Amino acid sequence: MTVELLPDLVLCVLLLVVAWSALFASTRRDAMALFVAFGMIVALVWARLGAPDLALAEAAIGAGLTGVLLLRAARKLPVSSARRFDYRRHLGALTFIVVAVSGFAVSIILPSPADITANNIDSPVAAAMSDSGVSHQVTAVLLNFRAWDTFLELLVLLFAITGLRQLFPIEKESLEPARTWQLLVSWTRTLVPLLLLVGGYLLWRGSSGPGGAFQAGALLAAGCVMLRITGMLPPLHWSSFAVRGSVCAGTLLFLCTAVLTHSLGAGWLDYPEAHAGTLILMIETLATLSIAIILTLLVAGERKDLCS
Amino acid sequence: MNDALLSLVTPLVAALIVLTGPAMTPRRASVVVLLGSALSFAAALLALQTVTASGATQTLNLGGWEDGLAIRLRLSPLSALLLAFTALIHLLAGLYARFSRFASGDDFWVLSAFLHTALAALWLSADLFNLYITLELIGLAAVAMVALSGPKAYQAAADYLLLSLAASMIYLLGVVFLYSEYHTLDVMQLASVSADSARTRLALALITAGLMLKGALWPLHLWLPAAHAGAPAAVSALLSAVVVKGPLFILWLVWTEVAPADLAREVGPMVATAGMIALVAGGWAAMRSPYIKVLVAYSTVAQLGYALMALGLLMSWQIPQMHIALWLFVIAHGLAKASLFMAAGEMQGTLGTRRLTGLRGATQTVPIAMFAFAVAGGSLIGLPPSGGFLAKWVLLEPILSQPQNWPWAFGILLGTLVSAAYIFRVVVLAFDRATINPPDTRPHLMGHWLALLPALIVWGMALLGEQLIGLLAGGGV
Amino acid sequence: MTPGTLVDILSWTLMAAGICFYLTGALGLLRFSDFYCRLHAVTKTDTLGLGFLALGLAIASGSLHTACYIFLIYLIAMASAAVNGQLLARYKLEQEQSKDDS
Amino acid sequence: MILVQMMRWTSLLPVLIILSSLIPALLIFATPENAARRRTILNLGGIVIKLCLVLLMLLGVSQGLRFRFEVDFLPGASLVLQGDALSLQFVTLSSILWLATTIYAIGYLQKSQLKSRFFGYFSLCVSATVGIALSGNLITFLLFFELLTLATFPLVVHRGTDAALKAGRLYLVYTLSGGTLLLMGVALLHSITGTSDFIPGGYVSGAVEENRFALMAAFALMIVGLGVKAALFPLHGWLPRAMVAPAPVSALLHAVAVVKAGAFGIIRVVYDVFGVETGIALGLTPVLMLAAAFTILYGSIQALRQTDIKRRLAFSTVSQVSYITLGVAMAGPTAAIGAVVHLVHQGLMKITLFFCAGNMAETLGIHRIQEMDGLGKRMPLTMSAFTVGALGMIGVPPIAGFFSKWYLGLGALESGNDAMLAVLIGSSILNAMYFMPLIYRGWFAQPPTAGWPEDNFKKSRFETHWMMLLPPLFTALLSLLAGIFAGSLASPLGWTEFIISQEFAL
Amino acid sequence: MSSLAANSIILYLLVAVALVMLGLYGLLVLKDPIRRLIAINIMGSGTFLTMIAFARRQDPPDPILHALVVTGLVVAISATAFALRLILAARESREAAASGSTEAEDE
Repeated sequence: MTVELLPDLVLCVLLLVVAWSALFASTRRDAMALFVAFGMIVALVWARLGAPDLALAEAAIGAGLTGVLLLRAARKLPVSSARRFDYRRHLGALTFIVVAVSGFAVSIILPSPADITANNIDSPVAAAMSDSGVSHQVTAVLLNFRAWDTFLELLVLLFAITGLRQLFPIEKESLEPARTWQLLVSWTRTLVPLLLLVGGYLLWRGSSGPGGAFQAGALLAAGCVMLRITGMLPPLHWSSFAVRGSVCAGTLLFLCTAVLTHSLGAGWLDYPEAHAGTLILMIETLATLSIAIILTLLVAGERKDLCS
Repeated sequence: MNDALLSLVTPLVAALIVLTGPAMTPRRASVVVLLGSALSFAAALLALQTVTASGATQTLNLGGWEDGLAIRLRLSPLSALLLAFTALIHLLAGLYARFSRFASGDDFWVLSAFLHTALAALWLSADLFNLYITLELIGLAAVAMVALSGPKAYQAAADYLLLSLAASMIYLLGVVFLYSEYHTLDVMQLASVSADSARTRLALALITAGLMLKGALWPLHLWLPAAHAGAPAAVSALLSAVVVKGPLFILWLVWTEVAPADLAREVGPMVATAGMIALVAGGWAAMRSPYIKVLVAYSTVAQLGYALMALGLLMSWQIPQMHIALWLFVIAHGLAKASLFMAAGEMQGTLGTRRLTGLRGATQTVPIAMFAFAVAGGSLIGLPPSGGFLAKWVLLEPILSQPQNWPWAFGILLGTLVSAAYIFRVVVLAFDRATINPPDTRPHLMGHWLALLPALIVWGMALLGEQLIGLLAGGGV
Repeated sequence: MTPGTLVDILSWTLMAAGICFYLTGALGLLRFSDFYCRLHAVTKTDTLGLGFLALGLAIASGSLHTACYIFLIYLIAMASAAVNGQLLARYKLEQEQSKDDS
Repeated sequence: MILVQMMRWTSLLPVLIILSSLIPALLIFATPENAARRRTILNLGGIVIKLCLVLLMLLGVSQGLRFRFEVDFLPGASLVLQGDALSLQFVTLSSILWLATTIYAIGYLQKSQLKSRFFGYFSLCVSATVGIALSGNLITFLLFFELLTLATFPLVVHRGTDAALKAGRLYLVYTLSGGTLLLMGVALLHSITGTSDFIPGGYVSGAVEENRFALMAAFALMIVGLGVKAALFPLHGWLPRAMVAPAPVSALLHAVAVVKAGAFGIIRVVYDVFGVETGIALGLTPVLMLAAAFTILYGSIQALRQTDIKRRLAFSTVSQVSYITLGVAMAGPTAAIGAVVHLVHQGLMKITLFFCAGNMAETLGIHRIQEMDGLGKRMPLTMSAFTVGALGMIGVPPIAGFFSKWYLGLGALESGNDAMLAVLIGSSILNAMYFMPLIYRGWFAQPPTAGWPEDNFKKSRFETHWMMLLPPLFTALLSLLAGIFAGSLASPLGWTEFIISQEFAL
Repeated sequence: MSSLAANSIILYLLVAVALVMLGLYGLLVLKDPIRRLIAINIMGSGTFLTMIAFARRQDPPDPILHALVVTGLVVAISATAFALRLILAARESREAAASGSTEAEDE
């Protein structure tokens, strides 16, 4: 029994230790670095728990882009002095967690561990897969059964970027121009095509296997961020229609399909059987484009991108 | 149902037009967004009319899939009324922002249209995870709007966003525990299947904690004054009038439909007591705050106490009057608070001071804004014939019918006195003729009159009190 | 000694070697005082460790298809480790030079 | 439903009476400060229209017509305006006195600023008072009761000095908490018996058996809520301090509108909501009687101790208004006549006294009683009006005050509580003790050798501005006529007998 | 990859709850906004871990929960990015306001 549980145990201990130190690290930069490591371990745990889509997404979004965000923030922040080891805080945290987890275990798990892990009802998704237009269940749920969630999802990204535009009120002298090393430029030149290739593959693969709009978008965003940082990509001026158009492309298309399916088809977001697959692919492509641009602006957007 | 979705989509289309439109100056953006709000208001009224005529709540499975799978939208008389209410508040706040000098930055229009869409999505949704995303949308839009008023509000906006994210995570955890037991996220299916088990209790506790933190309900309200006071006038009007009511709607939805009845009856008194304490604590804090907009923000916390008490009593007694009282409060408070914040913003801008002492002699320097403040304050206190009085009357009726419930009536009495205290604290200062604080700039009358408009509407609510009560009597299901 | 157990023994030994190299790398990271030594320790040993690990896994997987996958992954990992090492060292050097002359 | 009623003039009239002072109020708010002529026209026009409408209604009621207007407001409780005999008496009283006070106020505020704001709130307050008089059920009464508080507050703090603001805050604390208690009482009663119109004899008798305790609680809440405005003993604190307001404000508000609204409310609650029998059955009226009696004595004793004229008049109002509560609480027909007629007489006499006090303060700067020596020589007309008012308050015939005290005494004997007769006599003696010195100083003492503190209006033909002199004389004459022609039907006493005959169905 | 043994799902559930509680504690105790943001992200990972652990109770794992986690992830990244930029802007405006004073150490 324990041998079979060993890998999970190792991962869990690793997860908790890294999370703990990410929170209570001595300096702020250590905390950020450890949090990126935490993101990687979470991706591993999810892969272990049989969720390849999520492992991909977590690695690309959670560890990748959040890592870039944090490290760019670290560059702007002054080096904070190391905090003395505060055993009181650690003790408090330990008791808080032990009490909560044991309470949860006693009240929820112990009385009936069986029905916690019972898998009596198989999800209705399998039955409705036949006329969903795609063969991979997660993508079917995301883009067909719960398409309204994904539409609001794209809105969340749109809200975030509109919100970000408020944070550059005053014309400040921009950071000193990042002098780029030739090594970095050549490395970007090799890596970005690869990212584009993998992103495209993930997008196409989404309909039949793990992958999809969000993971592909994240990878493309990573590529754009590298280009943007090394200065090879000119600033994405918000005033140009291309940038604004692509930012709203995903939402606009989703909205049009919703309205069209209502007026012409059977009902809101009720895709016609024959074209469900192609419609989903179209929506996914434009969604990937929007996600890539928005994530790039979120991570590497400066005043000259967003406000000029 | 189509009108309701039209009322949801119109502001979104307006926002997208403003975002992608060529050479979109703030003036042109305001016209597009105001048109969007007006259209959305008309569509909401149409939806209200159809749903009350047919009498039954309409549901729509998005995408045509069967119940367990698809996200289900629901249009009940209550949600139609809330749609109309949100559109009206956005119209009023938009008009005010359009003509007043102190309203907001230029991106106000896109964000207010987005906020309107998110709220409409929340009122219509009957799926717990979908409600999580709409909560997140509202949180992001609200934070972005608080940040509109420049760098001095960033700290408050950051705290607001952090707490709102934490609250959403706690809410999501609760939803997941419910899903793990009943395998459905749809509110109506949950209503028929939910039982009183340990996991359901934990889930409901988590959901309630998350929503109370997000909706600034009493014990978890500390982030609200800084955020609402820091925001520009039109934004704080929107925040206090409508945004804070989203989590309250979900709390009501969860405790009256998803939770089993006897569990709700057990928790009811606690919620009502929290409401009563909120009434007094919020009022006491408002009385002691030296800043105008912080006073108005704390009065939001206090007035939410009324709504919380109505919800608590609805849960423990399961009678329709409490349902009517709860939603009358929400609407009356929304309109009154919108006018109060706009008037406070105008006075603060014209007299050039954030402190209360700067209001001396306001009846001479900024008469119309002060009149708007007093009239809106009158509805908050619940003076007849205002909307606040209507709601308080409907709340008092069932409480006073049995002597053993009279302590709640005492709570309401205390709440009324406390709210009278902090409203008239401002009004009395305004009548001071000895040391008048001269205005910095010439008062901009258009802004003052627009600040007065919602207050007059809330006082006119008494005329259509019967229809409102008849509409809400359907029990909201 | 059936071929199966031979493959197992071989892959396990290779993986064990890989893990040893990782351990030495980690030890180097902790023990060395200077930035450049620690950087040196980490990049060198991790790449080598990864190589052994990849080889062991490729043999254990038994199918050529996955072996090629693993080899491709190894290539990219090696390239990125080398570039990162270079960039970190160069950045550190420039920081020290700017500190000396300022 | 509303439109149908608009057709019939009998239901339109009550609304018109209220609008006749509401619309001028809004127009006056809008008139600029210097348009004095337009403001005066609006004021006087409003009064004349209102008086004609009231006259029309008086004729209608005496011929037995019913005036009723209804618009639905709350579930089970609609806003009702109706003109029955009792409400008409109060409406006529407040309209006539509003005429006198407006003329007085125009003269009084000649040189001060913010006149538009003052007269706007002034007519708003009168429309609230008329609304209280015409209200047909408890909900409408509560509505106008709260509006009266909001309309009178700006008048109390009109001067805007710190003292005025302090008095205003105190006024608000008392009246708003009173209003909330009244709201609780009305809501409690509504939950027990539902809201029906005011019916002579009350509509609560049916529910006495099972929720006896709740009815007593409702009665107590309502009486305390109304008691604040009727200045019953523990709740009277705001009245003396509100004297800091300008003279016309203290004249109309604290002699007629606010205080009388409280007393009128008590009359409505005891007679038309609970009814006399239920009042006795629940054992409530004796408690009220004791409170009223104590307030009468307390008010008179406090008045004795005051040195400032207006504060002495304020405390005398506190005790005089409790005469009305006393009469109502004694639950006999004659006592009721005494109470209701005292409502009118006290209004006429007290307003005369306030006008004269205002004249003295404005013309000669006299505020304290010692400064009144030899006033008769300098301002004979004002002093004679003051004397008529003071003697009337003491109860000297033929001035109106005597009749109400006479009926109250008779009622006390008739309903068997002789102690109340002793209280009435005691308070009359106290009245004499605190009014006689003023009259003596005015007529018989020597004017101050160093001259009066101020001496303006020297150039005007009369002793002071004619618009400040005419109203006190007019009201003094009225109180005399009300006394002399007490027997005829046209007088307040005659009309009260008509009311009480309906009330007690004799 | 058959459905994991029951008690490994329980193990992951316990760890997930521990992560949520750790994040909540961090949010309550820490004062530095960036660390509080990290705490919230840890809480988010904990919640998503519960979802995936519950999804793992059946074979193949429940796709609805996986879709929810994907949606949750994107919400988390956009909110975190906006929160981080907001915190940095707040810090800059505070420093601009208190320009010249030593960098207030708000650990």
